Amino acid sequence: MSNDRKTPMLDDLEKGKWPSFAKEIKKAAARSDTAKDLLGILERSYKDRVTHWKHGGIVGVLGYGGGVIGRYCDLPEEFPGVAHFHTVRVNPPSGFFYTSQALRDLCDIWDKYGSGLTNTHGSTGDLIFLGTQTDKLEPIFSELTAKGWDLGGSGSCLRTPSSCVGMARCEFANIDSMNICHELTHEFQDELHRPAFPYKFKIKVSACANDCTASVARADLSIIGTWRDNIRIDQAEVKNYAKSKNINIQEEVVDMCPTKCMSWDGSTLKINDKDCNRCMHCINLMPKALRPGKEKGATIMLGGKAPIVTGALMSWVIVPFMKLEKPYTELKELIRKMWEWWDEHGKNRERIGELVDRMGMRAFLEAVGLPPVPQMVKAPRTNPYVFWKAEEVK
Amino acid sequence: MSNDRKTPMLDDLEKGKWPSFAKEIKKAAARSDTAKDLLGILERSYKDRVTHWKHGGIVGVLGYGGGVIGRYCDLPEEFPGVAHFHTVRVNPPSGFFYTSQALRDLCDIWDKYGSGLTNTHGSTGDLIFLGTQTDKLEPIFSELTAKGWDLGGSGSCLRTPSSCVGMARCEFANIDSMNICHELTHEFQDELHRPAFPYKFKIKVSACANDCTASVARADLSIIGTWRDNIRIDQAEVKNYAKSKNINIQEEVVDMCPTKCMSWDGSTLKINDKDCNRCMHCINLMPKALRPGKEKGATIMLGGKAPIVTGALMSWVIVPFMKLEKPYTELKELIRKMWEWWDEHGKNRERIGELVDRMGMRAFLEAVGLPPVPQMVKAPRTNPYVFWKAEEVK
Amino acid sequence: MADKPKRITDLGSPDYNKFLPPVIAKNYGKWKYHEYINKGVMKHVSETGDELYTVRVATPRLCSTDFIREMCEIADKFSGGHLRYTTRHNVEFFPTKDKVEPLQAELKKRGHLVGGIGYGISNVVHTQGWIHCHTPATDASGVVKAVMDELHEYFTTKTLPARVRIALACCLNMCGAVHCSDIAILGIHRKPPRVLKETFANQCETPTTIAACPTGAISPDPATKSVKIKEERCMYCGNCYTMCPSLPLADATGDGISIWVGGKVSNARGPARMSKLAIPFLPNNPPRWPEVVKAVKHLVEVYAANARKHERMGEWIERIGWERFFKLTGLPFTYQHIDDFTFARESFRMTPTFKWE
Amino acid sequence: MADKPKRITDLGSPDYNKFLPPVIAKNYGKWKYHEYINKGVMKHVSETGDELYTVRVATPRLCSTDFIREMCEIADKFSGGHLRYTTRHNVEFFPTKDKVEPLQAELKKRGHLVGGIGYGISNVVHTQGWIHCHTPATDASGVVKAVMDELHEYFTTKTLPARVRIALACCLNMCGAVHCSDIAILGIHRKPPRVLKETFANQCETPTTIAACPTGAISPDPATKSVKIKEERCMYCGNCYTMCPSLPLADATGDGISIWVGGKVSNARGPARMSKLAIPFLPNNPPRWPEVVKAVKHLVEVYAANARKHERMGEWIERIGWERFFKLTGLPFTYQHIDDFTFARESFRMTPTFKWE
Ligand code: SRM
Ligand code: SRM
Ligand code: SRM
Ligand code: SRM
Ligand code: SF4
Ligand code: SF4
Ligand code: SF4
Ligand code: SF4
Ligand code: SF4
Ligand code: SF4
Ligand code: SF4
Ligand code: SF4
Repeated sequence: MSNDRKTPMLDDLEKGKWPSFAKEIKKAAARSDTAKDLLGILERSYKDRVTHWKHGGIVGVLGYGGGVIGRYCDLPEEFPGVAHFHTVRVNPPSGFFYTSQALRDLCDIWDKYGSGLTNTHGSTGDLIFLGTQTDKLEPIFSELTAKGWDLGGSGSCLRTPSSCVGMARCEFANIDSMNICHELTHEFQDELHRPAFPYKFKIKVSACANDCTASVARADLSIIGTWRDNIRIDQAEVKNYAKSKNINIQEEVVDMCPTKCMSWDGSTLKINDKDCNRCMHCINLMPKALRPGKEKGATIMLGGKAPIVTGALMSWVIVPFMKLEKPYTELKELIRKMWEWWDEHGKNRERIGELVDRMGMRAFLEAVGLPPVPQMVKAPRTNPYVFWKAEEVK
Repeated sequence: MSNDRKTPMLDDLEKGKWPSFAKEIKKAAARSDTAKDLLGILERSYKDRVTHWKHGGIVGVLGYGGGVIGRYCDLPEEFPGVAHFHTVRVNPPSGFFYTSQALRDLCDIWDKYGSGLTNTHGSTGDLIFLGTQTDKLEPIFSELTAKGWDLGGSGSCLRTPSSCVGMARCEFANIDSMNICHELTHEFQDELHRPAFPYKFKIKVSACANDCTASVARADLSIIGTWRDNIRIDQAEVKNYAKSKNINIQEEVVDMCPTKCMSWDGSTLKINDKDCNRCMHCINLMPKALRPGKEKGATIMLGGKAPIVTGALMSWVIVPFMKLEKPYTELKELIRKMWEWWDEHGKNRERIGELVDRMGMRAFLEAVGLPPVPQMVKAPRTNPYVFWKAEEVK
Repeated sequence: MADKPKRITDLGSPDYNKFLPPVIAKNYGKWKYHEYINKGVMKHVSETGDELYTVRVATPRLCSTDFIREMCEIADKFSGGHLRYTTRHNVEFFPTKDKVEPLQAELKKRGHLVGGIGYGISNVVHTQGWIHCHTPATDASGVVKAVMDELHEYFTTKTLPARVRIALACCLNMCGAVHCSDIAILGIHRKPPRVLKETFANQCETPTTIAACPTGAISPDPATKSVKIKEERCMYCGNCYTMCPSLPLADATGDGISIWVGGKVSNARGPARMSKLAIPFLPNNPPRWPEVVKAVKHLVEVYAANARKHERMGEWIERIGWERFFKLTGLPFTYQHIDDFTFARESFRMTPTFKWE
Repeated sequence: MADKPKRITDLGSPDYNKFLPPVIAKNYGKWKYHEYINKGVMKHVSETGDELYTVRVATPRLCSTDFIREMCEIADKFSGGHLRYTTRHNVEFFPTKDKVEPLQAELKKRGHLVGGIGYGISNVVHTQGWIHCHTPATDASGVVKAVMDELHEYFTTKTLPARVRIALACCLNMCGAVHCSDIAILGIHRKPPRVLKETFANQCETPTTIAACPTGAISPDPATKSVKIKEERCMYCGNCYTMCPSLPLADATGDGISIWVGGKVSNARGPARMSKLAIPFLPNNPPRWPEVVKAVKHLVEVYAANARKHERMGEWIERIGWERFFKLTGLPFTYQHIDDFTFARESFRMTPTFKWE
């Protein structure tokens, strides 16, 4: 308990079963004035019920346009420790796998130069060092790189891509999401560290339609693993599930299949794969008996984002099926082409999804050389305002 | 065959099983130069593949602002008979019931003053006298009124309301659609004959959700019959249907119920009316066994229209249930209130549905004194741009 | 002047009760159930036990007074002088039971089509076309005649999985529920309006003309006291021409017909819904529009071969998926099928779950 | 300067292979199926027959280096020094079978919560709030702590019909999938920005500020070299403040929390979908936000009592109808629930088919 700060409300939040962020700040406050003043200014916000942080200025490390979020408090005299309270974004390993050694390296650096507080991890997927001062940024950067770490993205750049655990542990994985994430991060380091886009661009890779990175909602480019052929059925294992008490195959699997393409006669499970849309439900419920097909690839989707300015978007199908094999050349080429078109036409702070919405799907598809296919729409247009190119109208 | 007109293409359209409009024009052409020149100018359009009609000027009868559509052809010298080719809209009886005497009266008037061609009926629901000249309008009007007929609406007015056959012949009818249509037509004759609205306003009355006047797509105000209580089941008749070969109750009725609120064990049909949304399907298939409930009324919906300018609309629920008993005072008051609001805020040629879309449902509901209810939405908003009135924010 | 008869106005619609057949007047609101006798005849039975027979006949909607007088003649002979029109322009007679057969025979003898009841194709709701309107991109009556000459058996004898409502509108004003039909035939322009500078000033007002454009393609052109049109923003809707005669856009080769499918107005089994684009363009080829007839017939046949009983076209397509609709019909999926107006994104597929075909 | 070590940049993410536990490195891409041992432990079995145990632990996401070092200590003792973080900020250890029990016991002894697997409530994805951001309308960590102190049993022991993903965002920027969550806690402002005329000129550019507004509520005010705001068009989204520090809108009484329900990201049983408004406003009442906690708990309990197995919240509500959701939860349906932004009409009910409640 920092002696000189009365924080009754934050103290109350140390109680209760759920792990306490208040306790975490106090642990750090024992060794960092920055953390101590964070405690103080946060208590003040709890009292005032408004934030005491001001707009972040432009801070960063040499040669990078991003990776650091500048932050200044509006009561620097009263809380000098958080006059500066910048955050440093560290690009994590794909799938967020660490060794204790690696984490200790990072902690050592951060205890040395910062508040000792982190976000593990940020919503985009960076490991965030929460709270340091401008002059510490260069030393932090050099010690990080010396240990093989680098900064993530911020500003109008490719942000830190993230992936689901995929083939490292999940039997549902149709693509090597961790490797794809790693490859793309390394292929586009320049676009990540030197912001040059109209606005931010986020990539998330989920190896099946369960979408464990929430990519359809939180990424401009959503890469979702899928398969072209049939679901692999182990009828013996299906029978085991039937015998086990804890699943009613008819009601919980067959009846909940969204395309009604399954049938079960008590001994054999049939799937009419032509009608299956690979929603993952039956496979989720009977992983021993059902597995995705073997002809694997990814559905590529574009445009997911938060509401500002024209309303939230969920990514749209632009490529129903793309084979993804190292080094993913076709995917990288597609990404470059879409960036080129977005650079050329995007207004300042206009996400790529908003640009497609403004200029129309046709303009995008023609620019990146993708054909219009029914999988791109829930249904064809109901609106009769149809454009024709002059040369199409003989 | 009018001798001086070569109409090979229209002649071809006299062949074939379907009743031929070309034959009809020729029948009229035998007695009317107007009809003869219509034949000629239509053949010209078939050759040129463009229309030969120009914008309609303002034509009408004394004291009415509508009821007549002015029409002039663009080749008056070549086809003098259709230099003027106005149409007169006659307001039909509710449900389009006629006696041969009544129709003969109308034919006599029309043979005397017009082309002898009619549309029985126009899409809004008028009986249309197709093709006369300006100087004939007054005589037509006086002979019509002498026989008890009146003009329908055109321009920015209440257009001719129309209704389904309803209680006259249909066992599904929950409201007296024909009487409601008749009452509203007579209540609002001034609004019908003297256009004073921002734009046109159409009313269609269907006595159940089968919507046999297509009101949800073609009327600003859609009045749809419904019921509050339970579907009446005659289990004996249900059994008869089961015994008859031509219906599979499980597959065609129970399995196709959109809310899955029916069950059938081979002898008794159960409906969980709490979950029924009165879609009419089961009643449609077993009219002897199932009948709408007894506590009848109407769902009032607003906004249906064609695409110009901001895209087609289908009417929205604004009153889930309104009891409709003669003389329908509550309905008339609601209509007056919405017109008042529309008059005050509507731009020129802005339909009421487009105004609600522009100003927001709240502005409309508050103006006409209707409460917000969940039945008005498919789902609450996903968009976070929520307005608050200053007084709501203490 | 005093002796001139006082001018009667505001009569409104005549009282329908005067026109009701006695059996209807007696059983108004008491009907209990109906049965289809065949595709052109149905029986309604009242709570009182009374029966009402209805025989339905197709009309071309554009009818001469001769046609109407013939209907009156038949009504006098078989229907007590009573008849009505349906909301899809068919005539209905109300013969007593004994007169049902003779009435059908008489109608057939005179070349009329008895039908339109139950699961088939009833009359095609349509509009004025080249017969009476100034903004059409195609004819109405001619296309309907050509299509129904091909499909009339679905009116008279052949049944389909469910009702197939076909409607036609000759321009985007869509006079009639074209935007909510199983199959919609829609006239379209494909060339921007030509600006007739010389007549613009006295025929049109610049502000209302500019305001008419849904995509803001029109801007003032003070030099010529008229307007100019940004062609890449014009989608030929014709609304500026509706407001301003000096912006004609009808064009013999540009104009034609688009086909839309899957709409419906009824709420049985699921809510009313709008028609969706199936075929962006077919040429105007009077007098028989062979391409249009072939396309509509093909759509009806693919539907008939694949839909389940009671499944309207839109319900069938939603079950099998639009991917499969384009596969089964062999129709190409083009840029035009993808919406690009205000709500385009609401129609985009925001899920990786779809069928390969 | 020559001896300064060459500056290393553009390293990107370290190679994940260095961090994989041996059993994972060996069975990478060969996993066959998984089984849940309990709500905090699961087993994956590979085609080779190898087994991988995973024990998951909750973290407050805002963690001191002390906390991380503790995790490292536990990893060394029970997980071969290996651990990973999940996409919802939980830690996962990979004990050998024999160490599964002792690891759980150790974690519990240290006061950590083992759970978050299967059908329950995992960690709450959340954002910076008053801890680090300049545009929040509420705190993030505090609300999450208060809510999960109430609902932690659904993380550790209690199961629900399906996964309930709860997320929080402290403003409409929605840093995290708040717009697609079973239950979303969203900070909202309710008062328009105040225009600080004196600092506007040097802090902000008028054109970008004006362009920031989704409803065009901002117009130039040359007189004061700043801008003016049409209050009736402002819906307090805060985007102008993001662009211009002289337009603050945070307000102690105006700000608060809205609750949204029924969104999901997965496509199982049906497509991903967005969260819909359930409760327009609850007050900011630190430190424990009792009204918010009560509301979220109530929603979870009504869902638990009514949904079928595997039905996510959105799927349950769509089955019973939003009418019944408001009835069952007792939540009032207000003007705020009805959309009034660009696509409002797409959310209106265009069918007379609905439930009375
Ligand atoms: C740190 C983080 C929240 C967290 O606590 O985890 C964050 C924090 C901020 N976000 Fe974010 N966003 C974070 C993930 C997201 C996500 C989710 C994701 O990336 O998976 C989204 C939704 C997806 C998207 O990008 O649309 C998100 C949508 C936004 C937006 C809205 C963008 C839009 O087009 O609507 C803004 C506003 C802006 O960019 O001006 C924003 C802006 C910001 C700013 C920079 C504040 C601002 O207005 O300048 C925040 C800095 C807070 C601070 O002081 O630390 N942040 N932001 C997340 C990044 C950490 C990381 O690098 O790992
Ligand atoms: C005669 C009729 C078509 C027919 O052959 O049956 C018709 C004919 C015309 N309609 Fe219509 N409409 C007719 C029913 C409809 C319907 C359907 C309905 O009423 O059930 C609609 C769709 C519903 C709606 O109103 O939105 C309809 C939507 C339009 C529109 C589009 C309005 C909009 O807001 O999008 C226009 C354009 C306009 O008003 O400027 C229009 C305009 C016209 C004009 C006046 C042409 C014009 O641009 O000025 C047409 C006159 C053609 C002529 O020379 O006779 N007509 N019009 C129908 C009226 C006959 C009657 O009184 O019974
Ligand atoms: C006579 C008419 C009403 C009128 O006032 O004129 C009428 C009369 C009947 N309709 Fe209708 N409908 C009539 C236009 C409509 C329309 C409007 C339209 O087409 O523009 C619709 C909406 C169409 C749509 O959904 O797009 C319509 C959708 C229905 C339905 C719902 C069908 C479905 O499954 O979706 C039924 C129920 C049924 O088919 O069993 C229905 C059932 C009936 C019944 C059986 C009701 C009854 O018990 O009397 C009537 C006779 C059978 C029949 O097959 O026509 N009627 N019916 C109209 C005849 C039009 C025609 O000549 O073909
Ligand atoms: C570890 C993690 C991936 C990662 O790379 O970190 C993960 C791992 C698994 N998920 Fe997930 N999911 C993870 C985030 C997600 C997310 C993303 C999110 O929540 O932001 C989603 C989308 C949530 C949504 O729909 O809003 C997600 C939706 C699913 C689903 C679909 C559930 C459904 O019925 O809709 C399954 C299938 C299942 O439940 O059987 C699933 C199944 C699984 C399985 C069983 C896959 C497997 O066989 O290994 C994994 C462990 C079980 C479990 O209960 O967590 N996982 N999963 C993430 C753990 C988060 C946490 O700590 O709780
Ligand atoms: S997205 Fe699919 S493959 Fe990836 S972790 Fe989740 S369930 Fe496994
Ligand atoms: S993956 Fe989904 S759609 Fe395919 S069979 Fe399984 S439950 Fe049905
Ligand atoms: S709308 Fe309903 S009540 Fe009216 S005629 Fe059609 S089926 Fe009968
Ligand atoms: S009316 Fe429709 S929703 Fe109600 S029970 Fe019959 S089929 Fe089901
Ligand atoms: S659809 Fe267009 S062209 Fe046809 S009658 Fe209506 S307004 Fe005229
Ligand atoms: S035709 Fe339609 S889109 Fe083209 S300029 Fe005229 S109003 Fe605008
Ligand atoms: S949601 Fe808003 S307030 Fe919260 S961290 Fe993101 S930008 Fe800042
Ligand atoms: S808070 Fe949002 S709506 Fe209000 S003025 Fe600023 S940008 Fe516009």
